[in-house]
Amino acid sequence: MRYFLRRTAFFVITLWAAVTLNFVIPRLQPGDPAEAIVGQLTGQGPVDPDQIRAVRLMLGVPDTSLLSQYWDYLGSLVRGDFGISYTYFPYPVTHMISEALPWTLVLVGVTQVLGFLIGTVLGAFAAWRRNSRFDSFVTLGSQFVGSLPFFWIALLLLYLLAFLAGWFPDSGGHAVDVTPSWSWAFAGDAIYHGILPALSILVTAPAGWIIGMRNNMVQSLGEDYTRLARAKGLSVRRVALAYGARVAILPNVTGFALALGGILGGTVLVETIFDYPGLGRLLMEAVGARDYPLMQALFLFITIGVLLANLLADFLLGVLDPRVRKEAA
Amino acid sequence: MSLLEVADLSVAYATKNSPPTHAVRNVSFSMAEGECVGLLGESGCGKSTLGTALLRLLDRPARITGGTIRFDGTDITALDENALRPLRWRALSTVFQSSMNSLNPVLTVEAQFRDMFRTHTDMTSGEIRRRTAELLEMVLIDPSYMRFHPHELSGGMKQRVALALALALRPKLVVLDEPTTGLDVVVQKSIMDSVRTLQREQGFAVLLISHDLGTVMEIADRVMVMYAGSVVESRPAGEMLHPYSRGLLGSYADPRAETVDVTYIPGRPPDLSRFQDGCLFVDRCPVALPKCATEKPPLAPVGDGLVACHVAPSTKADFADSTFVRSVRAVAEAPPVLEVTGVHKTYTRRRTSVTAVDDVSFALRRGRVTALVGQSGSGKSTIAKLLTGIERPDTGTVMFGDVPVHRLRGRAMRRYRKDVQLVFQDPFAALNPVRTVRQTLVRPLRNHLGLSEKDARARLESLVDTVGLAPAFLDRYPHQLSGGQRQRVVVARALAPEPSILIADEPISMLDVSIRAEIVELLDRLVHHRDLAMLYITHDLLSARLLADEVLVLNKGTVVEDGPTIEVIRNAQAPYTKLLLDALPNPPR
Amino acid sequence: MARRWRLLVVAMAAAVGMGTVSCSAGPTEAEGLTADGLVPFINMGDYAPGASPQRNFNPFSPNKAVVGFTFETLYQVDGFNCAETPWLATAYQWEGTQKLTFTLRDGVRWHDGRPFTADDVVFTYEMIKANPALDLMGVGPILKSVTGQGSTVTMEFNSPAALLFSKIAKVEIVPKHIWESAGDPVRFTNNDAIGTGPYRVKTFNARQMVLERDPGYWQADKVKVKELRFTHSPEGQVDQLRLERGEYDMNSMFVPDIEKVYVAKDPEHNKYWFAPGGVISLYPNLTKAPFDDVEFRRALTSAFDRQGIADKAQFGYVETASQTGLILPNQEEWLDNDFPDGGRIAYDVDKARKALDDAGYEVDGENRRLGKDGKPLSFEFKVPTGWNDWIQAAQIVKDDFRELGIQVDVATPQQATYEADRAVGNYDLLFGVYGGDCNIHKDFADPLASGQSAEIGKPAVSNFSRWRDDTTDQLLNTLASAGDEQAQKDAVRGLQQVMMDEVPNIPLWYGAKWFQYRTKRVTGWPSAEDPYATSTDVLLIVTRLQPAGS
Amino acid sequence: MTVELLTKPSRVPQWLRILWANKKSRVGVVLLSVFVLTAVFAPVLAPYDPESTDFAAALPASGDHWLGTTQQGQDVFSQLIHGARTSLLVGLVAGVFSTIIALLIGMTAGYLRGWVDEFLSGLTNLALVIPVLPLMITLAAYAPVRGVWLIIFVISVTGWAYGAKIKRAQIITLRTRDYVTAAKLAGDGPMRIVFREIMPNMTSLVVVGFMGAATAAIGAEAGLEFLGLGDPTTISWGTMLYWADNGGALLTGQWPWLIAPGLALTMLVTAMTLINFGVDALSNPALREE
Repeated sequence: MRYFLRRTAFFVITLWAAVTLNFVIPRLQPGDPAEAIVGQLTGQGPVDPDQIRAVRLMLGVPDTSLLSQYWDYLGSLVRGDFGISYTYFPYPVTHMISEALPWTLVLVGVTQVLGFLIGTVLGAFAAWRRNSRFDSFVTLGSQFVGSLPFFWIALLLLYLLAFLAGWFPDSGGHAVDVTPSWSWAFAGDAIYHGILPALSILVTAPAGWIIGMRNNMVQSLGEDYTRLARAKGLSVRRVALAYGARVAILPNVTGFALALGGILGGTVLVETIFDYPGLGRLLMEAVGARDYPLMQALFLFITIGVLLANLLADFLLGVLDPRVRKEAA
Repeated sequence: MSLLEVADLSVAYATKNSPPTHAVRNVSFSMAEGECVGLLGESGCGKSTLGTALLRLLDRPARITGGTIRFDGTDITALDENALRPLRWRALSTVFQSSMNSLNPVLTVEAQFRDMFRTHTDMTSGEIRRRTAELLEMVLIDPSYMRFHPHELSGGMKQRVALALALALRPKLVVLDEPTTGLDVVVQKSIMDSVRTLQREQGFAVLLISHDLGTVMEIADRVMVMYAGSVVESRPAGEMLHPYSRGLLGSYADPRAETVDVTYIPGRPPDLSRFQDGCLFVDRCPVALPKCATEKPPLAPVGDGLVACHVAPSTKADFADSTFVRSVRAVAEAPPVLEVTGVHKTYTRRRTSVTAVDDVSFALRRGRVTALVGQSGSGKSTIAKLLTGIERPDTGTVMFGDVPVHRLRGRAMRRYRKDVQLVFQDPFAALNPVRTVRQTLVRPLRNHLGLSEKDARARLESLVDTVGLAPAFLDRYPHQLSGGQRQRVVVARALAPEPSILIADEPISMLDVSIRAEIVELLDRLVHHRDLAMLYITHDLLSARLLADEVLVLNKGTVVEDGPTIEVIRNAQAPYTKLLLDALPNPPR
Repeated sequence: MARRWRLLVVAMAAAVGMGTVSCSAGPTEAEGLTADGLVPFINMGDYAPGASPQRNFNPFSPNKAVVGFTFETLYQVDGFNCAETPWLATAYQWEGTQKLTFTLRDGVRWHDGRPFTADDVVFTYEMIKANPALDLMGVGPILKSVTGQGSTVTMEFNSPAALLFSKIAKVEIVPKHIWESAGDPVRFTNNDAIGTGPYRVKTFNARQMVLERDPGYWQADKVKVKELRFTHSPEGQVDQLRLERGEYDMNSMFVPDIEKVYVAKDPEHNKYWFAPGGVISLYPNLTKAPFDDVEFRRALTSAFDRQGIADKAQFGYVETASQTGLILPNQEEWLDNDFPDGGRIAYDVDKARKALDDAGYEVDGENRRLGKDGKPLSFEFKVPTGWNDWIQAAQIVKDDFRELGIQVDVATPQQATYEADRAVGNYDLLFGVYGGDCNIHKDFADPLASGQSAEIGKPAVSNFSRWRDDTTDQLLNTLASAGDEQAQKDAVRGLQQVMMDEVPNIPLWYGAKWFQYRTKRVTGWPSAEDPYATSTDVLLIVTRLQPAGS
Repeated sequence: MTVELLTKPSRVPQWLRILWANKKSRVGVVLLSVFVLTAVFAPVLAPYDPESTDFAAALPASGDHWLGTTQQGQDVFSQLIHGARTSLLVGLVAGVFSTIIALLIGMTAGYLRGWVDEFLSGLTNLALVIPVLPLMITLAAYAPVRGVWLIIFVISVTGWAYGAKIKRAQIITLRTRDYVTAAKLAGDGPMRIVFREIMPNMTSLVVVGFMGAATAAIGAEAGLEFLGLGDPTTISWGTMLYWADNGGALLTGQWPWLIAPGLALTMLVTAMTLINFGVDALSNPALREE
C-alpha cells in the first residue's frame, strides 16, 4: 500500500511541477499574441494598427503581474476553465481539445499497444533464439528501422501510398463529406484515414521494445532461476514465458509509460504531415500562433496524460513485480 | 551398475575473441546409487562446470568437447532437451550455488512447486498444495510460507526451499552445488544436517560440490578433489595422499590445540587456456620430481582410492616451508592506544530500527591482536566503522589517547586516520581497478605523511617489500594480481601512513583456502615487527586463534564472551560460542 | 513555408471581409450544368483559419470562416483599381468632408426573408462604434453619429473622412433582428450566418464547407454557380498537389515554378495572375549610424539587384519597385513624370561604391567598408522565420552589401519576436511593407508620418524605420485635408520627392497577390487582361463568373 | 565486476577495443568514421558551395548535379555533404552538454545522498516523465532567435534526465565500494574521490550515455528543423527535408532531394546505435557476442 501511496504522491508533485512549468515557459519570452495573430491574418501585407488594437481588446491579453496571473491560472485550472483559444476565438480551449483528444488518444493508444506487443514478442523470440539468424535479422533490422526518422517515413508513405497509388487519403481524420458521429460508417472512414499515420508510427515503434526485451530476456534466461527451471524439466514454453519473458517484461512496462511522452511528441510530426486532427497538430498550431491558453492547456493535457500513464504503469508494475512493493515499503 | 558413469569428460569455454578455456579435462568417475560424493576444489578448478555439465545445463560459450555421461544406463551426453525432460527432476535434480537467485523472483514459492508438479505428475491442485506443505515441513519451513515470494524469505530459507524443491520428486541423484555458500556458519550446519538426514532416509545419491573441505569431509562417503580441471584424487573421507589435497587439509587445524599449525600452498593455479605437459600442480608442489614436469600422472589406485600423482604412492607431502605455527604465548602488557567504552549504534531504515552494536567496550594495545568474532550481522563490521570514524556511535566513546574519535570532523578526522588504517575483506573490491599499485600506494604517503610526489615514490619499494612483493608489482593493475597479491597490496596501503592501529576486517575470508595462512602469517609478522595494535574481525575461530591474543565473541551487537583467545576457545561458556565452535570443521589430517 | 502562404490567403480574405476563393471538390463530379443553367459547383480551397476549422460566421471576428459570400457591404471598392461599385447602397453623397449620406438599395432581403433596412445599417455601425473589438476597419473612432431615415443613412464624422471612404463603406452589414438578441457580439459565432449575400451556408464540418446559392438574392441573375465548396487542406505538398490535379477552380497559394507545376498541367484552363500588392521595402534603422546619413542611404538605392530578387527569391512573379513609394502601374495616376523610368533605380554597384566613397565611407586593406568611426560596417538583417521568400531575398541583399564591402548577417527570429523588435526599433535592417490600400494618404502615412513612429524602445505603430521630418508631416496633413484632386496630387508629388531625395526607405519589389484559377467550369475570373478586381474581391468575382463555354 | 573488466587499461582504450571486437559496433564505428571524415572534409568533397543559388532550379539528378538541385538552384549533393557537419556538430555538442549535465546532477545526487539526492532525483524523475518533444517545441518556439545553437541548447536541457538517473544509480553502487572507503582512509577529499577514483570506473557508462544522448540529439535536431523550428538558412539534413517538403520535391519528381537526407540521417543514427550495441555489451557481459 505504501508503494502505491508513494507513487501517487510523486504523481501529485510532478503534476504541480508540470502545471507550473507550463505557466512559466510561455512567459519566458516577450511577444504579443495579438500582434502575432494579426500578422498571420495579414500575411506579408502591412499590419493595420486598428486591427491589432481590435484583436488585443478582444483577446484580453493579460497585463497584470505574473504572480496574480499565476494565481488566476491555478484557480481556473481547478475550475476546469482553460480560457478561450486565441486562434479559435471565441471557442474555448476545452472545446478545441475535446475535439482533438479522441483522435490522438486512439492513434497513439493503438499504435503504442501494437508496437509494444509486436516488439516484445519479437524481442522475446530473438532472445530465445539468441545468436540465430532470426536474432541477427531482428536485432539488426530493428536497429536500422528504429533509426529511420519517422517523419521521413510519413512523407514517403504519404507520397507512395496516398499520392501515387491513391490507396489512402492524403490528409484529414475523416472524409470531407462525413460529419463525425457515433456510427459504424464514420468509424470505418476514420480508421481508413488513420491507417497511414498509424503505419508511420508503427514502422519504428517496435524497434525499441525489441531491443529492450531481447536484452532483458537474454539476461533473465541466463539467471539461475531460469537454469533451474530447465533443470526442473519444465516445458520450453513454460521456461520461456514464466521465467524468461515474465521477468524480462517488467522493465519494459516502466519503459512503456516513459516512452509515451516521447511518442506523444512524435505524433506532432506525423499529425502535422497528415493533417490529422489530433493534439499534436493543434499544438504546432498553437505554438505558431502564440495561443497561450491553447498551448498551456495542451501541454497540461499531454503531460497529465503521460503522468497518468506513468502512474498506471507504476501500479501495474506493483502488481506484476512483488519486489518493488517491498522495496518501496 | 553405477548410477552415474562419467568417462573422459571435457568441457571448454570457447569465445570468439580469446583462446578457449579448458575448464574440465578428461574427467572420469562413477557414482553408485545412494552414494554421497563430495567434489572438492578451490574457485576456478572446474567443479561447478563439471556439475553443470552433468545436469546438461551448460550454456554457450561452455560446451562438452569430449567424453560421455551415462546416467542410469542412458547416455545423456548428446540427448536433446525433449529427450532429457523426462529424466530431469524425476531422476536428476539440483540445488544451485546462489540461493539468492535460484528462485523466480516474481512467482510465489507455491507456484514454483506447482509448475514442476504439473509438468511431471497428474496431481490435482489440492494434492500439490498438500505435498508442497509436506516438503516445506521436511526442510523445517512453516508451510504458510508457500504463499510468499522469494524476496520475502531469508537466504537460509530460500536455500531450504530450493532443497525441498530438489527432493520433491524423490530423484535418484541430487547435485548440490555449493549449497551453503554465503550463509551463516550456524545455518550452514543445520542445512547440511538436513541434507544428511534426508539422504539417509530417502536413499538418493548426492554429489556435493564445495570448496569447504570441512563440510565435505564430514558428510561425504567419498571425496573427489579437483585441481585445474582434473580430478587428482578420489577416496573415502579420511587421510588424503595427493600433495594438493594434503595442502588443503593442512589449512585446517584444531584451534583448541596447544600449538596450532596451518599450511598454505605457494603460487597460483595454472592458466586453463593452455595445455601443459606433466602434472598441473607441479609448480606449487613441494615434493615434485623431475618427471612430474613432463609426464602427466594418471588417476591410479593407491590405497583405498585413486590418486593422480607420481609421488603420492611413496611420499606423503608436507608443506613445512609454508607453515604458520602458533603456540600459546604470553601476552605483554601495554597501555591501551584505543579505548572503546559503552558504544551503541542503531540504524533506522524506513521506520524499522536495528541495533547493530549494543554496549560494547574494549581496548586495543600495541603489539597485541584483539579478535572480534561473530557471524554476519553480529555488528562486527559496524564496530570497524566506528573505530575508523566512518560512522559515529549513538552513545559511548571511542578514545584514541585523549582524542575523542566519536566527535572528530574534517581535518582532525583526517589526521586521526593516519593512525588507524583498515584492511578490507574483499581484495577484489578494495583496489580501484583503474589505478596501478603505485598510484594507489602513493596517495596515503602524500596525504598522511605529507611527502612530495618524488619522496613518496622513493618510499614505495621498501613499502611493498614489507608485504613481500617485488618492486615490479608497483606498475601492475589489480586485475594482473592474484587474490593473495592483492591482499598484500591492501595491507601495504594500510601500512603506508605508519599507523599505530590496524583494523583487519575478515582479511582472509575471500581468499582461497590454500593461501589464507600466507596472509595470516604476514599480518602476524607486521603486528610484532611494527608493534601495532590490531583489531582482527572474523567469523572464524580458527583464524582468531592463529592471530589473536584476546578475543571478543559478538552476537547481535552484544559481547557474549571475551578473554584470552585460548581460554575462550578451550573453555567456552556462552552457548553462542559453543555453537561457533561446533560449526568449525575439523577434518582428519 | 507553405503554411504561411495558405494563411496569407485565408487571412487576406478574412481580414478584408471577403471569402477566400478556392474551389470545388472532386473533379470527377458532374461537368454539365444543372437544369436551371447553373454550374453545379466550384471549389475555392480553404475556408477558415487554423488547422481545425470552427463554425464562426461573425464577420467582425478575426477568426471567422469565409463570410464574403454571405455578408455584404454598402459599396465594393476593388483592391486593384480602387474603383467603387455600388452594392447595398446605390449612391453616396458627401456634404463637406465630415458628413456622408448613403442611399440604400431597395428590394434587398435577408436570407430569412426579412427586408434589409436602414435600421440594419445603423445598428451595424453603432454596434461597431460601441464595441471597438469588432471594429476591424477602424471606423468607430472617427464616426460621430449614424442615423437612418427611409432608405438613406447619414453618417457624421469627427474629422475630414473623405479619404477613408474605402474603409467606411466596407463594413459588413448584419441583420439587427438577429444580432440585437445575440448577447455579446464579440463572442457571437453567428452559426446561422443570416446575411444578404448571394450564398447561404449549407454544410460545415472540419474538412469542408458548402455554400449554396440563395435564389432570392437581389442580383441572383448574375450568380451562375449553384454551390461553392471549400475544402480544408493541410500545409505543404498536399494542397499544391490538389491544385495541380485541377481540384481547385480558384486558389491563392504560393506555388514555386508555377508555369511548370500548374499551368503546364492544363495550359488551356490553368491560369494565374499575380497582381502587385504592397511595396516591400528595405527599412534601415534611421536612428543608427550610418543610416542617419542621407548620403549613405542615397548610395544604397543603386546597390541592390532588384531584378535578381524578383527572379530568384520571387520566382519572377513580381515587379521591381519604384523609389517613389508608389505601386506601379496601379497608382500611375499619382506618378510624378519627372522621374526617369517611373523612379525605378537601376542596379549599379560601381555607382553605389563611388557614392559611398564620396560620402566618406572608405574601404580598408581587407576590402571592408568603414564607418565614420573607422570601424568596419556590419549589420544584422532580421527576417521572420518561415518567410522563406523573404529570407532568400535578404540573402541576395546580403550578397549585394558584400559587394560594397559591408558585412550583413541574416537572422531569422520567430515572427512575434521579429514584430516586437521591429516595433521598438531593435534592429539594423529589415523588410517593411506598405501601400496598396486604395487610400493614398494611408499609403504614405503608414511608413513616413511621425505620428506613426515612436522613441526607440517604445512601440511604433507602422513607421518602423522612424522617419521624422516636418516637411513630410506637412505634406501628409495637406493631403488629408486637400479638397480637390490637384491639391492631393501636389501633396503626393511632394511625398514622392521626399522618397527620392531623402530615401527614408528603399523599395525593392511589389509583393504579389497569389491567385490561381481554372477556366474548365467557369470563366470570368479577374486577370491581367481584365483586371476588374483582385482575388479577394469575391463578390465582384462571383457575380461575374459564367459557365465555361457560354 | 563488469566495470572492472571494462576498464582494463592499455594503449588503445579498453572500451574501444571491445567495441572493435563486436561485429555490429565495428560496422558502426566504420560508418561513423565515414560520416566524420565527410563532415571534416566537406568543403573538399562537395562539388559546389552548398548555399550558392547559381544553378537552374529543380534540376533532376545528372552528371553535374548528382542529386539534382533545389527549388532555389542549390546543389543537393553539396548540401548533403555539408549537412553532415550540422548533424555531427549537434550530436557532439548536445551529447557532450547533456552528458555533462547528467554527470553533474547524477554524481552530485548519488555521492551526496540525503536531501540533495531527494531533490535532484525528484527533478530527474520529473524531467524524465515530462514529454520532451512538446517541451522542445515550446522552448524552440519561444526563443527569440532560431538556429543550430538554440536547438543544441534545447536538446541539452531536455535530454539529460535518463543519463542522470543511470549515473546516479551507478555512483551509488560505486561509492560504497571498498576502494572508495580506502581512498577516504588514505586521506583523499571528496572531489578527488569522485573524479579520480569513481569517474574512471564509469567510462563505459559515460560513453553509453553520450552516444545515446548524441543519437537522440541528431534525431531531435532533424525533427525540429523539419517542423521549421530551426533556422532554415543553415544547411542541415533537417532543413533539407524541410525545404524539400515545402518545395514540393516529390511532386516535381525530385526524389533524391527528399530521399538522400533521410537516408543519410538513418545511416548516421544506425551507425551510432550499432556502436551503442557494442557499448551495451560492455556494460552487460550477458550481451557479449561469443
